[in-house]
Amino acid sequence: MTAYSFVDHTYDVVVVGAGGAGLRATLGLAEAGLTTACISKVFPTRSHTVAAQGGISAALGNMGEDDWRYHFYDTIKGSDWLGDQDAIEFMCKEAPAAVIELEHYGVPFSRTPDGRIYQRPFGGMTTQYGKGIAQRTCAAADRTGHAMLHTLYQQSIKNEAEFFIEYFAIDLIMENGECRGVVALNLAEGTLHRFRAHLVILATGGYGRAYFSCTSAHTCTGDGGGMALRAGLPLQDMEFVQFHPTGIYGAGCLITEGSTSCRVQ
Amino acid sequence: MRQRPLSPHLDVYRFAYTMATSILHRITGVVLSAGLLVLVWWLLAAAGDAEGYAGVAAWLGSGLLQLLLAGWLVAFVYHLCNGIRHLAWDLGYGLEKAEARRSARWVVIATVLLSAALLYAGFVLRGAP
Amino acid sequence: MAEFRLPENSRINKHGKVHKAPAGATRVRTFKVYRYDPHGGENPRVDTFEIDMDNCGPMVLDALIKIKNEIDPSLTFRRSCREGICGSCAMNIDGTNTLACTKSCDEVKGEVKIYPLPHMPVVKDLVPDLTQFYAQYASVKPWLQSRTPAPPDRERLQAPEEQEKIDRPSACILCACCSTSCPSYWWNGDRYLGPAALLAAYRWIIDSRDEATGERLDALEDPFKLYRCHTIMNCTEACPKDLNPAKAIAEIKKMMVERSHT
Amino acid sequence: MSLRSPLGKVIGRGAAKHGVSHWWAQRLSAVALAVLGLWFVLQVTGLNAYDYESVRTWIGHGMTPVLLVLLVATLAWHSALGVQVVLEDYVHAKAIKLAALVASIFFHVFVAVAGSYAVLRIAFTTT
Amino acid sequence: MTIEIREGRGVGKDADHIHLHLEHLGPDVIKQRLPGIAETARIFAGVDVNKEPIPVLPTVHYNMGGIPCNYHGEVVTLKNGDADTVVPGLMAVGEAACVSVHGANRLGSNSLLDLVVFGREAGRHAASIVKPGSSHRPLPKDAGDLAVSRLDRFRHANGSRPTAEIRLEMQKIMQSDAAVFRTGSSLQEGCAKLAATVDSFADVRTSDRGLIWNTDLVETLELDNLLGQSVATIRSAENRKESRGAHAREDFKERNDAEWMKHTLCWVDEKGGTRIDYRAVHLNTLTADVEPIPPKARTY
Repeated sequence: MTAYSFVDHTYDVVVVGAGGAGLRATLGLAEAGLTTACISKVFPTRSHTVAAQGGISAALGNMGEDDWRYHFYDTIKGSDWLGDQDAIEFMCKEAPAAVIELEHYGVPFSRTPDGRIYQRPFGGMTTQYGKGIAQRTCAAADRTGHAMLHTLYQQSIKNEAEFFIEYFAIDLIMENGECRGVVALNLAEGTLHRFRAHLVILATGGYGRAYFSCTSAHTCTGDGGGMALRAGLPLQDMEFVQFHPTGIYGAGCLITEGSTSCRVQ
Repeated sequence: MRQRPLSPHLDVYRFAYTMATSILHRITGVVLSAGLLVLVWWLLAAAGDAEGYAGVAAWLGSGLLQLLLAGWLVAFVYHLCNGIRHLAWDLGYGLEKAEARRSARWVVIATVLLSAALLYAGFVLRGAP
Repeated sequence: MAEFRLPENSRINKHGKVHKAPAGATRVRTFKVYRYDPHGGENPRVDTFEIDMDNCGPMVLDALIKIKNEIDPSLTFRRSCREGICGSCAMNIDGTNTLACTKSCDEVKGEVKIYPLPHMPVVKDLVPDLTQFYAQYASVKPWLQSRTPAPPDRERLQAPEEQEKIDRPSACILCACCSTSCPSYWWNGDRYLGPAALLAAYRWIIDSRDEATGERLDALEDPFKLYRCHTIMNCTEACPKDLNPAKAIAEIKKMMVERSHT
Repeated sequence: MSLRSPLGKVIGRGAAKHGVSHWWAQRLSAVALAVLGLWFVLQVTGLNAYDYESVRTWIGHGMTPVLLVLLVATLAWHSALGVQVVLEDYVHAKAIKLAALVASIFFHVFVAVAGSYAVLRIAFTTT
Repeated sequence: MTIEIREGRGVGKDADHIHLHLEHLGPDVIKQRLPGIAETARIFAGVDVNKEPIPVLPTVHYNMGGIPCNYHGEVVTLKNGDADTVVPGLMAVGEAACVSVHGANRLGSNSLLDLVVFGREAGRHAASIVKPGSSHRPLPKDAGDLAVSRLDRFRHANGSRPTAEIRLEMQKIMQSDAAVFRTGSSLQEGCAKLAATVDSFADVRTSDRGLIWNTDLVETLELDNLLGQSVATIRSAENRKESRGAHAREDFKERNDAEWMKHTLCWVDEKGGTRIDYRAVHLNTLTADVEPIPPKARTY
């Protein structure tokens, strides 16, 4: 083999990916006082979360009756009973606190006249177990993902999380079925880095680019899934891919009304 | 590691109206600062004796200096017009893209008209100082 | 002196490689692309690519991807969302800074000239080093600062009119088109914070939830950090999101005067 | 490549906590000059003759010397502020920059004093 | 739509998309009711909707599948018959993970929630199991060597097929054979075609030999990741003989809870070989705060 040498690092936790999930995890870890490295192949605010326009659901009840149990029901129904109900319960119950925390972090949510977070109806979101229409989706204009991602990045720098930006994670370091770290390539310098950690958190996003037409960013190449497969781990429920019927040929932008440019809902 | 090159800037950037008016504001400002010396020299000459003043006046009346004086006049008018635009900006007015482009044109038009009038008054009607 | 000319190692060799259009191409456009290979010892050059637009998407980014996929896989540029929201593909196209993914080739007359963002250290081809730009952003403490604890179980309240004030300024995508279009930033980028960082500072200064306005103004009151802005307006001209950093900076300067002179 | 942290470099030595006074002074002097400058240009271009006697008569007449002293002083002030910014923008070599800034201040003080002296001398020697 | 395209009634050079006609509506209706569509079509398709049709096709929007996790974000795998066995040292969150809150189909505006809730929980859980600054065992001597050999192989890959060509082939196969409406025959055909594409990846060619910002190399590494997931997707789809959520089989139009209310687990080896097993759906709730929702027939 040609002479490659590693630059070695040791952290309590390494997060791979700096989208909404990766940044939220990084932030929590930094706040908890763990030494944390967040590795990302793009600058954090360029992650695909930035393109999410619709909003974020949480049964806050700011715009009328709501309850996280209704949200729980809707999500299970939407999942066509393939969703794990314990996880769904957890998500829906935690949602209001998680969203309010985002507001406390500074997300510029749209507001109701009395100053609360504005919520709008969204397909599949109901009250009273399917009887009424819920206004459950919190939005920051039509760029909720952008607002969230930028805010999470801002909080991460506030908490002095350590970023390795424009580092491409190549593979997990596995030892007897246990994950010990990750190997990454520093794009700007062309150097190889070996991160040793107690925990590696994969937050690498989807793999929409497996298809010819997708709304995903060019960078949505499922790098975490690829690393997991090579580590001998299975992937779950891969047959379930959500499609939008009308994307523009070659561009992947959606034709949906109310849009002024490329819309993702 | 090898020193990274610097990407091209002045050579490749397209001059917009607003950028051109801004650079011109700076150039006219520096030109006017230099003109300050001539103004003071002229005043000092006038404060001295008639003979000395005649020398300075003759020099100011020479072709090159007349041209420079006309230039200073235009520079002053431009700096004044664009300066008023800047003061409006400082008060928070006219900073939208379209407004700034429009006001750039108005500054140029105003400069041409006002300079022409002053040049006519100062140079054509009465001749040189 | 500020260097108005490019340093020796940065002067461009205009005679780069020429890639001709395939035979039978009907709608040919010429793309002139800045190239720099960090491995060789050579100066940057400009390569010429002729593209058949009949087999190419409408945006400049589509053309770049086509070149990378079909002609020269070593062509290097950043790209991600391809819909103008992530800010990756900021570059200088046809003399102005913009996003390659939302700049239509039809908007450009004649040859399409593509350079990296101006007056930045080039890592490779169209990829500039933005480290300093990001540090400038971080230096304005772009996060909510308040001493009053947030209510434990609900959001901080904010009137819709107050939210409206931060709505546009918070839409910045950190593409760096504005800062790298600014001549003042070219000459004093090491000390002037630049329009993007100042817009971020403004976004928090006017956020009704933030309680650090005074400290924020204090931190900006500096002949270089803030006052290198001479209202050249290139930033506002360049912003691909139609934001107005020049106005934001003017507002900051107004607040400075209001608190000390009027 | 520098090993200094990028953020450290940007924060530098912190904020100088001034700049607003400079900015304010430049605007104040600009407003004054918009009036005084225009007055001066109209006066000069409107003079009937530029010979020794006519010029001295004009300078020494009525409020003219007061306005001229104000003009020269304000011009020097405004110019000093402007030239300072230009030097700061373009001159980066430490020693040259310092020398240029000092020279500019001396030059402008000289201009203000000399110009005012000339006007006052004329005003006090003509009747 | 997919059926139309698959059955050869598509348009374009590769007959791989269809036309959405709006011309019959007339300029007034379009201007009044569909200005956004008109603008999107003009900008991204170069089409004037008053005169021409918009070329459209089904477009991937979200991947419900991913790395199997429990609700703390810990990666789980099937080991000794237990499909909830935690993989030590590894967690996953976001779209990369499959905590399975979206199941067979995701509700709009639940994806951002997924990111935040499980990102937050992952941080919290990690903090509960890792002591700050606790000591590390040394890495195995050969740690990272496999990664480097893979990188080196792609960096010097000198085959006959450029990365972009293989990628496009994979994308077209997935688009035509693993899109919205699926049948056994299309999926089997897709599996076979994709296997050939995966084989041809051994013959990949890269052009950039440098290490600094080598996107040719990075795109090849990314393609490797995509290929594995494409195989997993189409194989899992072929395997699931029912229709559920976003997985719609023409040949098995009904949901079949008796047999298929279970998660697919799919392993893919380096050569594209697959192994499939299952993990039970958690029909229990976490606490007594809410009752589990028993399956109901699908209504639209």
